[in-house]
This record gives sequence, C-alpha cells and structure tokens, in this order.
Amino acid sequence: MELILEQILNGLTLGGVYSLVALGLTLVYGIMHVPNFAHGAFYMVGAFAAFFLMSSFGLNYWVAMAGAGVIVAAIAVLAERLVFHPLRHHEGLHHMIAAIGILLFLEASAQAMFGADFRRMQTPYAGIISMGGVTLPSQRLLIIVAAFALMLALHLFLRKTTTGATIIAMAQNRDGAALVGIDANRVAMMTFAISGVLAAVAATLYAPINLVYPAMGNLVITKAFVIIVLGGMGSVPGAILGGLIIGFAESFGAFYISTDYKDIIAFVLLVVVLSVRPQGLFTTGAR
Amino acid sequence: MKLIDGKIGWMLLLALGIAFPFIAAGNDYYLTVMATAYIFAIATIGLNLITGYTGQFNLAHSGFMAVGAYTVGILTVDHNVPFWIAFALSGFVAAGLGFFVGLVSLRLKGHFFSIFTMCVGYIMYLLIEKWEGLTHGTVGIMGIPAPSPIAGFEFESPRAQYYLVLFFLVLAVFFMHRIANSLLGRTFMAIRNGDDLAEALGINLMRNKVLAFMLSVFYAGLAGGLYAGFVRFLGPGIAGVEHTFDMTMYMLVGGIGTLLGPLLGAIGVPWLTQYLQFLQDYRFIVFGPLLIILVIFVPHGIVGSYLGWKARNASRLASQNAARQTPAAGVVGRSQQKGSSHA
Amino acid sequence: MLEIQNLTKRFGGLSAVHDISISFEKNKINAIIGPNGAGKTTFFNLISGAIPPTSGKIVFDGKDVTGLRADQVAQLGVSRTFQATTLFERASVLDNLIVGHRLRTKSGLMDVLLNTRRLKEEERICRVKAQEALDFVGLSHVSHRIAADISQEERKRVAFALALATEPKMLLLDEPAGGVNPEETVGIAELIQKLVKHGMTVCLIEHKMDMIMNLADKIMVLNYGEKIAEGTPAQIRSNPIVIEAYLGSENAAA
Amino acid sequence: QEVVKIGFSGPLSGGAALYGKNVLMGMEMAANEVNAKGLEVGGKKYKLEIVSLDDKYNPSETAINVQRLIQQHKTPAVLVPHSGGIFAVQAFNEKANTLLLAYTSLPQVTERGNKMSVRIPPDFTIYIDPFIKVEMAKFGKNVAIAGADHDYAKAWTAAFKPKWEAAGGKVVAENPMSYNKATDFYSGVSKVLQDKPDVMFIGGASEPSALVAKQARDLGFKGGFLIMDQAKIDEMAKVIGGLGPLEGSVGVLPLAADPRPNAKLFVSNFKKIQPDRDPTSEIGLNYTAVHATAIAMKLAGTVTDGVKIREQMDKAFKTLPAENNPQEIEGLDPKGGTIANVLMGVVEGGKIKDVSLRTANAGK
Amino acid sequence: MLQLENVSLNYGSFRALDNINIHAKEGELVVLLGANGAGKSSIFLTTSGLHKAASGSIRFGKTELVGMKPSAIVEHGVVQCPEGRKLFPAMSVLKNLTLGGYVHRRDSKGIKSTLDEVFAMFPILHEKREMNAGSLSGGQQQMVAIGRSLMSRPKALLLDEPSLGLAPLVVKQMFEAIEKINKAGTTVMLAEQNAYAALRIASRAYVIEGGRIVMEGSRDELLNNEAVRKAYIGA
Ligand SMILES: Nc1ncnc2c1ncn2[C@@H]1O[C@H](COP(=O)(O)OP(=O)(O)OP(=O)(O)O)[C@@H](O)[C@H]1O
Ligand SMILES: Nc1ncnc2c1ncn2[C@@H]1O[C@H](COP(=O)(O)OP(=O)(O)OP(=O)(O)O)[C@@H](O)[C@H]1O
Ligand SMILES: [Mg+2]
Ligand SMILES: [Mg+2]
Repeated sequence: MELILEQILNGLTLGGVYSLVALGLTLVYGIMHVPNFAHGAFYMVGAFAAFFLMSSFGLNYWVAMAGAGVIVAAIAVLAERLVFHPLRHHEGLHHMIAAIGILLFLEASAQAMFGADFRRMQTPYAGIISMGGVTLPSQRLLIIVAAFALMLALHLFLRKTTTGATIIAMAQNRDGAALVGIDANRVAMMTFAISGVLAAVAATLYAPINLVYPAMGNLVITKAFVIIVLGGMGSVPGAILGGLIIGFAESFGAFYISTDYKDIIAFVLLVVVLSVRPQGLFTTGAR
Repeated sequence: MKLIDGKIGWMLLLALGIAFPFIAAGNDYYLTVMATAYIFAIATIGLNLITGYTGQFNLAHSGFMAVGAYTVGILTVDHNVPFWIAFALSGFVAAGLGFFVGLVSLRLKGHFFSIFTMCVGYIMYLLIEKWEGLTHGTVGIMGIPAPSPIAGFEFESPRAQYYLVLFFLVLAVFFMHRIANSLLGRTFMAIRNGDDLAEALGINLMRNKVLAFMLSVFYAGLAGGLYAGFVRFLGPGIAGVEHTFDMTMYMLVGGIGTLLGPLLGAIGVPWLTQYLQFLQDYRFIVFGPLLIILVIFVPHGIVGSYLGWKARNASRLASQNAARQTPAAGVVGRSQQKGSSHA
Repeated sequence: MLEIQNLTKRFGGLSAVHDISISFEKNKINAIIGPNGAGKTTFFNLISGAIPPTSGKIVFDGKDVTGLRADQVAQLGVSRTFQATTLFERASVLDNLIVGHRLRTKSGLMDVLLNTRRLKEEERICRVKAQEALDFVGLSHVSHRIAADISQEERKRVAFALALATEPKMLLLDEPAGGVNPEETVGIAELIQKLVKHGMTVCLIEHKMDMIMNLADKIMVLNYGEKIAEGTPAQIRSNPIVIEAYLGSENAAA
Repeated sequence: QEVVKIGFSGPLSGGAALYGKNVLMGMEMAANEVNAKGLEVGGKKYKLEIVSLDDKYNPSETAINVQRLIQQHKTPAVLVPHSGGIFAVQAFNEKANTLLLAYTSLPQVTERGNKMSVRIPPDFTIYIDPFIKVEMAKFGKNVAIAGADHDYAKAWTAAFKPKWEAAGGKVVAENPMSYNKATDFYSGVSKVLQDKPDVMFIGGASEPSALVAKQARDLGFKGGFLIMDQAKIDEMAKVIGGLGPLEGSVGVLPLAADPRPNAKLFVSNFKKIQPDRDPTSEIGLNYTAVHATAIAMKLAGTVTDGVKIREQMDKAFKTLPAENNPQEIEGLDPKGGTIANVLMGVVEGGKIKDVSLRTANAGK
Repeated sequence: MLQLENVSLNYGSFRALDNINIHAKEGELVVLLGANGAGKSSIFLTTSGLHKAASGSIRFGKTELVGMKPSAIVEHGVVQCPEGRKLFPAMSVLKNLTLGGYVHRRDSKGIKSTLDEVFAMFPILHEKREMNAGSLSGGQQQMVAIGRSLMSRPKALLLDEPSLGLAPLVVKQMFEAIEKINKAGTTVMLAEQNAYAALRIASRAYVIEGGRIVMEGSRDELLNNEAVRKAYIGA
C-alpha cells in the first residue's frame, strides 16, 4: 500500500514537471504552429540561471526562480523576434530546423560559459516527510503543489481573461486576430514569454533533485512532445493530462515492469494511442 | 549555371566524383569525409522522397538507417553471412519494417506525423539499445567485415571504399531521378500539394504514401548497410534522431523537393562542419545561428532558390510575351473583346 | 445514373443530411440549391466518398458505392470540384492536369525503375489528356503559369479541366461560379452546357439563381439537411415552400 | 624546432563533454610538462602538441577525425576515450601504422588482437573480488544491482554477478537504470529496495551515481554501496554533501585520496594549475599515457614510425619517472593492456580508507 | 474622411496596386467594383495594415494609417470584414463576436448592447452562439464575420465581398443590413461582385482594373454606364 502511494506521489511529481514543460510547448505550438525543439534548451537555461542566481548571488530559492523566469522569458521573446517572427510565413520544416539552430546555440553557449560539468542545486527544503511508512522528500511535495498551482493559474488566465482569449484567438487565426484589433506581435511575444517562464519554473523546481548540465533538456523535451501529441497539440488541458499520464506510466512502469524499459513506456503509449485515436486523446474534430 | 541543369551537369558532377581521389591525392581523410558524406547523401535522397516530394516529414529516418546497418552487422558478425548478401538484405529489411510503420503512421498528417515518427525513431533507438540478445545493446557490434572483394576488387582501402560508395550513390541518384520525373513522382507530389484534391482525383493516398515511405526507408536501409561496412562498428547512436535532423538540414540547405539539393547539402554541410572544427567549443555557437540565417534568408535552399529564380524569369518572359499580344484592356475594350453573348 | 436512397449524415447531434432519396439522370444538368448550411456540400462529400454516410445507400451506374473511399469513387467515374477552389498551388497548370489522368494509368514502381514502354506511353497519354482538357475549357494559353498565380475565373476553369482529366462520367461542381463576376459567369455556364453536350452528367451547387434557372434540367432544394422540393426550374420557382425557405419573393416566378 | 602531435578524438560537446574534457586536460598537462623539460628524439628537439577534435561520441565521426589527424597532422598516436570510436578506428589504424591509445576498460579492445592498440586503464575485473569481499563482510550477502545500463556498466555487471554468487552471495534484485538519460531514479531505487538488499551495486558517471545513492538513503537504505569504478567516491561526495551518505561503501580510491608519493606529487602539481578542483582518475591515467608515449618516442628514436613507438610502449611505462605515473602503472601485458597496482577506497567513519587490491586479493 | 492617395502595393515583383486614389466621405457608402484579381482585396488589406504599401498615404481623418500596426488601425475605428472570413474556428460564435469587441474590452455594457444588435440582425447566430464557428456552413460563417466586425463599432467599415457564398435570400438581408449600418452613420467601403445590389445602396463607386482606378462616379452614373452594365451587372 505504502509502495503504491509512493509511486502515486512520484507520478504526480514527474507529471507536474512534464506538464509544465509541455504546456509551454503546446502554447507556442498553438500560436505559431512551431514545434519548438529549442524548448528543452529554455528549460536548461532556466536551471542554470536559477543555479547561478543562488550560488553566485546568494539569492533565495524563490527569488532565484523568479529571476530565472525573467531571464528565460527574455531569451524566449528574443527567439520569437529574431527567429520565429521572420519565419512566420514558412512551413513547419523551416521552424523545426531553426529551432534546432537555437537549441545548438544555447547548448553550446551554456557549455562555453559554464563548462560541461554536472552541477547540483541546493534546495531549502531538503527534509523528508514520513507519513505512516510513506517517505517523501519535501522537495517532491513542493514540486507537486507548485506545478499544479501554476497550471491552475494558467488555465484561469487563458479561459477567464480577455488577454488569455487573445492568445487563443491568435492561435486560431493570426490575421483574424489582427483585424479585431489584437496586436499580433505582442501576443506572440507574450506567449513565448509565458512558455519561457513555465520552462524556467519547471527546471528550478526539478533541479534540486536532479543535476544541472548543458544537455539536461534533451530527454525532457522529447517527452514533452509525446505529451502534447497525446493530449492534442495546442490543447492546454491535454498537456496537463498528458503530462500526468506519462508521469504515472513511468512511475508505475519503472516500479512494476522494469526501469530499463521505463523510457520506452512513454513512446509506446503514444504509438498505441495514436494508432487507435489519430487525433490524440483530447482533441475533437478532424484535422 | 545552365550546365548544372541537364545531363551535362550531372555528367560533370559524376566526373568530379570519379576524379576526386586524384584531386585529393590519396589523402585518406578527404576520402573518408567524402565517402561518409556520400553514405548520408544516399539516406538524405531517400528522406527527400517522403519529406520533400511527398510532403510527409519523417523523423524516424535514422532509425531505418540503423535497421539497415544492424541487418548487415548482425548477419555478418553473428551469423557469418557474407557481406554482400547481408547488404542486399539491408534495404529490404528496412523497407519491410517501413511497410508496417508507414501503415500506422501515415494516417496522421503534418506535425502529428512528424512527432509520431520521432517517437517511432526513439523506440527503435531504445530497442536497439535494450535488446541485447539481438543487437549487443550498448556494447555495440564490432568487427564487421569490410565488403568482400568482387571480381578481384578489394574494398579495404579508403580509395576502393570511396568508389564503392560513389557507385551506390550514382545508382541512388539515377533511380531517384527516374522516380521523381515519372507519373509516380507526380503522384507523390500531388499528395504533397493537396491530399484532399489528390484523393478526389482518384489517387489512393494510403497506398502511394506507404510506397513512398517504403522507398524512402529502402534508401535509408541501404545507406545503413554501407555505413556498417565502412565504419565497421555499430552502436545504438546511429539511430539517434539527431542524424535525422542532420539529414533534414542537408535537405533544406541544398533545396528540399529537388533532386540535386539534398545531394549538394549532404556533401557541403559536412565539409563546412569539418572546416568549423577549428572553432572547437564555439563551433555550434557559430553553426546554430548560421543555420537560422540560412533558413530565414535562403528558405528554398541553394538549388531551390536557383530553380525559383529561373521559374520566375521564365514566367516574366511569358507574361511579357502575353502582354505584347493583348494590349492592356480597359473596361470597354475588355467586354467588347470577349464579346459577351449574354442577353 | 445516380440513385440515392435514404442518405443520412450526422455530425454529433446535427443531421447535416437527413434521409434524402433522389435519382439523377444521365446526361442532364442537376442542380442542388438551398440556404447556407443546408447540407449541400456535405451531400457532395458523401457521394464522392470524402466522408462516409451514417446510413443510406448510394448507387452509381448500377454499382453500390456506399462507403467507398474518394479515390475508389473517382476511379468509377465521379469527379468533383471543391467549394473553395483547390488546385495544386505550387505546380504549373499543365502539371496539375497531368496528375489528373493518373488514375487511368497502370504504371507502377517497376515500370518506373525499368522505364518501360508502358510508362512512356502512359506519360504521353496523360500529357495529351491534360492538353485536351485545357483546350476544352479554353485555357491553353495559361498552361505554363503557376496555379497560384492565375485569376479566380481561370482557377474555376482549371478545376473543371482537372476534373475532366480523370475522364469522369459524372461531374460534381460545388459553386463553380462562386466569386466570379456576371460576365464570366456566363462563360462558365456555357462551359457546363458544353460538358453535357459531350456526354457528361453534371451535378452542381450554386447560389446564382439566374444561372441555375437557365441551366438546370432538374433542381433539388435542401433545407436543414432535408429535401424540401425537387423538380424542373419552373416547378421550383413557383414552389411556395422554396420561396419561403430560400428564394425570397424577388426571385420567384413573376 | 619541429612539432610532433598526438591526436585526440572524443566528445567535447553534448552530454559526455565533461568526460572528454577531463581526458583532454590530462593529456595537455602531460604535453606541457614534456615541453618544459624538452623533448629530444634521435638528436632532434621537438615540441609536443595535442590536437583535439570533437566527435560527439559518434563512431563514424571518430573515424573521420582520426583520418584527419593522421593525414593533416601526421599524428603517430591518437587517443580515443570511448569504445565505439576505438572499434571504428581499429578498422584502419594497423594499416596506417598509427598507435591507438584506447581509454576504456573494456577488455575486448585489446583482446581482439589489434597490434597497434594500447589500453590505458587496467582491466576492471581486478576490482571485483576485493570489492565483494569488503562489502559482503561488512553488510551481508544480499546484493541489489542498480548500476547504469551503458556498455561499460553492462560488462561490469556481467562480470560481477557470477563472482558475487560464487562468493556465496545472492542477487536479490536486478534493475539497471539509464544513468545518463534518466530524469529520475525514485522509482527504480524504490523498486530494488523492496527486496531488502544489504548491498547495492551502483555506478555510472559520478554525478548520477551520487543521486542514486542519495535516493536510496532518502528511501531508508542502511546498507553499503559497491561502486563501479567509473564513479569516483570524491566526486560523488561533492554532489550529495559529503561522505556521510556513502558510509561503508567501496569503490576505486580517488586519486586525491591516494596516500602514495607518486599520486601526492601529481595532485599537488595539478593543484598548481587548477587550484579549485581535484584531479580525476581519467585525468591521471591519460596524463600518464601521454608521458609514456613521449618516452616511447625517445626509446624508438622516431616521432613518425608508429610501429616502433608501439614496440617501446611497455618499456616506456616501465621507465616512467615516478612523478609522471601517479597510478603506478607497471607495464603492458602481451595484448597491450596496462598492469598496475591499484588501490581501492573504503568509506569508514566519514573518511576514505585506502586498501591495496593486491593485498586484498592476496589475503584471499 | 478615409482617403487613399497614390497608394501602391507590390507582391514581390508583381505590382498589385498602382497609384490608387480613392476616398470615402463621412457617412458615405462607397462601392469598389472590379473583376477577380483587380485588386479590391489588396486595397482593403493595405488599408488595414496587413500588407505594407510600397508608397502613398492612407489617411483616416487626420491620422496617417500607413506604417501603423493592424491593431492600432482597428483602434482608430477602421475595421475590415475580410474576404475568407478569418474567423476563430475552434471558438464559439459568441466568443468570436465578443473578441470582435476587443478594442472596447473595458466597456462590457457597450459590448453587450452591440452584441444584441448583431443577434437581432442575424438571428441564426443567436441560435448557434455556443457552436464552434468552424463547424458552421459557409454562409453562416460569413454572418459571423460581419457580426464580428460590427462588434468593434467601426467608424469606417471595409466589407470585402460580404455576399460571397450566401443564398439569395440572405444576400438581400445582408444588403439591407449594410444599408442600415451605413444609415446609422458608419462610413462603408464595399467591394462586391454583386454589382447591381451593391450599387443600389451606394453613394459613389470606383471601378478597378489591373490595380488601377479606371472609372469613378456617382451611383447613377455608373448604373447607367453601358460598359459597366455589361461587365459587372450583366443585364
Ligand atoms: N465536419 C463537420 N462537423 C460538424 N458539423 C459540420 C461539419 N461539416 C458540416 N457541418 C454542418 O453541417 C451543416 C451543413 O453544412 P454544408 O457545408 O453541407 O452546407 P452547405 O449547404 O454547403 O452551405 P453553404 O451554401 O453555405 O456552403 C452545417 O450546419 C454545418 O455546420
Ligand atoms: N499574397 C499575394 N501574393 C502574391 N500575389 C497576390 C497575393 N494576393 C493577391 N495577389 C494577386 O494580386 C492581384 C490582386 O488581388 P486581389 O485579391 O486584391 O483581387 P480582388 O480584386 O480582391 O479579387 P477577388 O475578386 O478574386 O477577390 C491578383 O492578381 C492576385 O493574384
Ligand atoms: Mg457548401
Ligand atoms: Mg478579393
């Protein structure tokens, strides 16, 4: 029983982080129709930013997280302005390659600046919570709470505010949005900024129980892609649910099947789901 | 420039290819870079069939290349099958697997297909890594024999290997030229340009897409087989998605959906990265932005841009001719000319 | 020629096409009219196999074609144009048309790899058919232009030619004169008459009443997915239900 | 003054970049020392240069790089630090008469009979028995295998398992994990702990190994860790905040904790260049390899003939000055693998205690 | 009030508009006639800022619109109902309309009352208000597009072929609606193929061919012009 509970909590932890990363990806996809392969690099930059804000400037964990959010948002906005904006009339392939260009650049820059070393971020919440045989490091609990709070906030922002609606409108028809007076550029930049913040927060939350190094974003981003396809590209609830599904599948799969095949689980799941339901789990209508 | 278009252009390229070892004056490094580039060029030409001509961006391509490579590796090392037999199988094994993967994945469109195939590619990678009984897992397959001699020709020296790879590249280009310029190629391009319309015109989407996919991965498998005989060691890394990204980049740089473009890209880009090696750590700091600039400012690639320029020129000429024949029509002139018979 | 029995298509709760039965005769111009959203395009999609029906039966030329895929239906000789005129935008007009005849050819991969006689012959035929279709619609002079560059009316004509290149027995035309000015509309109407003269059966959707009334042999009126009337132009023009639902008093028979 | 170059092709970007850079650092340190002293071969003075090329861990790029090193830089010797690349180079290095300095403990590298290869690290199997003895005595007979799943770790596991069982132990759980790819070890570790092991076999790169150990302690594991030689105890300690969590573990002795004079000298020399870090064993071993190669050149009296240089390698290792041989390599076996007197480290009372493998083995 | 002076537009090397001079005075309803591809949509897209004029000036009152962002142009009251509708297909009809009032987003009462007006004009939209705009038929979507443009309470409304794809009955209602909007004080510029219906409610009209203005006149002048009748009215 405790073991199952532990796996559930672990699934929530993983799912929370995955969802945050996937959310940023899905938002940008929705607006720009860009599968942003550089998103994993944003995640990595977020972790490094928070790490150095804490270790070099002695900032508090939460302040460092906010700082990382600002830094990555700025980089994301810059990427939008300099790369994706000029490419907005081109096809998907060009975006992908350009995104890979950004990824190579950020990864190499991080390595040139900080070296290839693995680094470890300290958390202020190093304790372990033990309840009736269930052990859970407090950082993991923190991840769960913070990730889901952030998701809720994002959901409310998109659904209930007009500014949120402009993002969705832009996602559906760029020219149409411009013609009702929505400033397309501002929305695009805002979306990228949000996606950057989400990546940075996810990275800062996850880093204390993981390592910080230039290539850290690669696997996370592949899984995030699985998640958004699973959930339906551009769908916010889909990204959250998809993240949880993958989180749980990995947590339980690793425990009950084999850790060796843990990473395959996500991908096999996707292949199976799409074979049965080509439009993803949560999209309706045809494509 | 005119030369590059027709038969003469291709002959010139072939002559260059044959002369290269003499130009390189036996420098094995140049030969190795070139032969590796040719191997990837064969795979890239294949990728261009499904992605450039048929419009389905396949991200599992390097997975299929790995399938071809492992076919050769496993058969020669573990089962003592002669190299050429294993090599002949490599393309067919890849195509056979491609049939099933295509059947499932080609029901999806656009980015969904891409990401789905990315996952398929990743599964292939992980399977190669984990299925130790078959693939030797992460340890990899070592001691793959070099292509065995044919009619007295040995393929041990870099120069002989170079010519061997060149031979297959020429074959690959020749058949791709046939495919692309035939009714079949037109069918594929029709699917790329508008699949609803193509279907309404009686084109069986699934059958044609699967065929294009299989042909495309056949090329990948064959390239993989050559790779195995050339590098003589295989690890799961060959299936990594970054190889597909590389090939896509070659395609884009050269010109996607053209015959010559992917070839030029696959040869040119590796030389560029070789040249950039001196930058060491800063290589990708330069290369990343370079790629972005290229994609933004030369979106159709080198060959694509040239062809576009030529087409625009031609249509300008055509419309100039047309304008000379029919002087600018005013409201009156126009309706009178057409002589509407409407009551 | 075309027999429709109790054809129904539901999207979720909405019956876009509801229990329609009708038959269209050979070598005639059949028109479908009705308010926006009546289900006209959906009706075409069903016949052409683009979407499968929820229930009902479609018999073409004596064969049951219900549930066949679009390409199979096209093989049998039903060709269509789309409401928003779709062409292969990036290809030249002639290249657009050459593919149009592909479904009548048999060359496969082996022919291509071996460059067989059959392939060469079929390629020649495709080219000839394309040129013929283009001549038929009177557009030989634009054959080398890129499809994306030609005018709206020319696009409509190329779409016709594309449908013709498949050598159909029956043509489904979705708003062939939509977005075309009155003068050119006349030209398109003439083209449709010419098609029928050459043995084709035509089925068209149109909102331009003058055109329909002059052209059609038979008109079916749809409203909310249901057939509310069927008959000759004269009958339709004076049908009070149709006037109420669609035409308005102005277009009614004087 | 003429220049003689030794080549390097390894990962300098991507996930394994740190590893590649460490290897390169050791090589460059040696080259600088050689040049400071002056390299004289056959009466001529030479400057020794290390030429490095990035191959991203990709064997086909290794092959290209090494061809380039041979053709353009005329390197008589090249060093490659990963097995895939090594195998790719072995396809042609004998023909090219190029000495291949292979940095991998995989025995196949030398066992397949390549005449121009030298394996730099000692065969890893020498660690297994002493490690087992220590841990089994301290904690018990039940081991859970939770090592990494890459080529080297797999080979380790395969060699380790039968020996543990032969020593009367039991493998209660076997769950290798993807150390360099996994994002989280929670599930994997909790899975093996379920079977109540006394000892956990762990190891891959140091940093993720540390995370695995920490995860195990967080989940209440009280036993000992048997740490595969790729992971270094001192580096692990840095990640998890001291040696505390590693109490009772056994692994290779970190170079910085080696009490022997050679090692001490090397560490202090290294600290003069890099004051804020400790040298790793890959730095030390590749440092030694370059020194040995330089000596072999002198002995062979040529800087171009790889075959002659290879012939002198065994002698070169044997005549290495002590300060250039921190890990005390004693020579080459007939196939080209190094022989060394290696120490292991046992964490006891918050300190790393050194034990010679030979004495441990001898006491058997 | 809305004035285009010497406006030119290029698509690559193709000159789509060549020194266009047109204007609409306050409260006028000006019709643009022209064959397909004449450049009507191009004029509108340039005015709305979606395409960048190569030269010339577009003034609304005293404000120069060239170089302004599309969103700013809408804020100034120049609003377009585009050809091809450009709706938000996966949003409900209601949300589409509400977003139409984006520039007045702080005036929720105003939005509500405009919304009621739009529903009164197109009752079917009220019926379908919870449906996704993309699942509506072509004609219904056109109504949403017009409704959406009205939501921003434009001072000058640019309507690009509003009757495209509409049933005759609806076309008639549409023109009545446009006339009503115009009578209520909105300046309207209307591009139409349906020349007769358009001219009947127009104040003045321009005829465009090949990117140039070839004729200009009052409603009656054009209605009585033989060439125009022949080319665009067909009777
Ligand atoms: N894929 C779909 N999903 C849901 N509803 C649909 C779909 N396609 C069409 N509909 C609905 O079916 C009805 C009929 O649509 P259809 O496009 O057939 O109308 P139409 O008669 O062609 O109209 P128009 O003259 O405006 O083109 C409409 O109410 C539309 O909303
Ligand atoms: N984005 C574009 N790129 C290139 N050419 C274009 C583009 N948009 C329009 N054109 C061309 O510019 C010319 C004018 O087009 P425009 O759409 O303004 O005409 P229109 O009068 O609105 O025609 P229609 O009645 O068909 O809507 C046409 O020849 C058209 O092909
Ligand atoms: Mg319709
Ligand atoms: Mg227009």
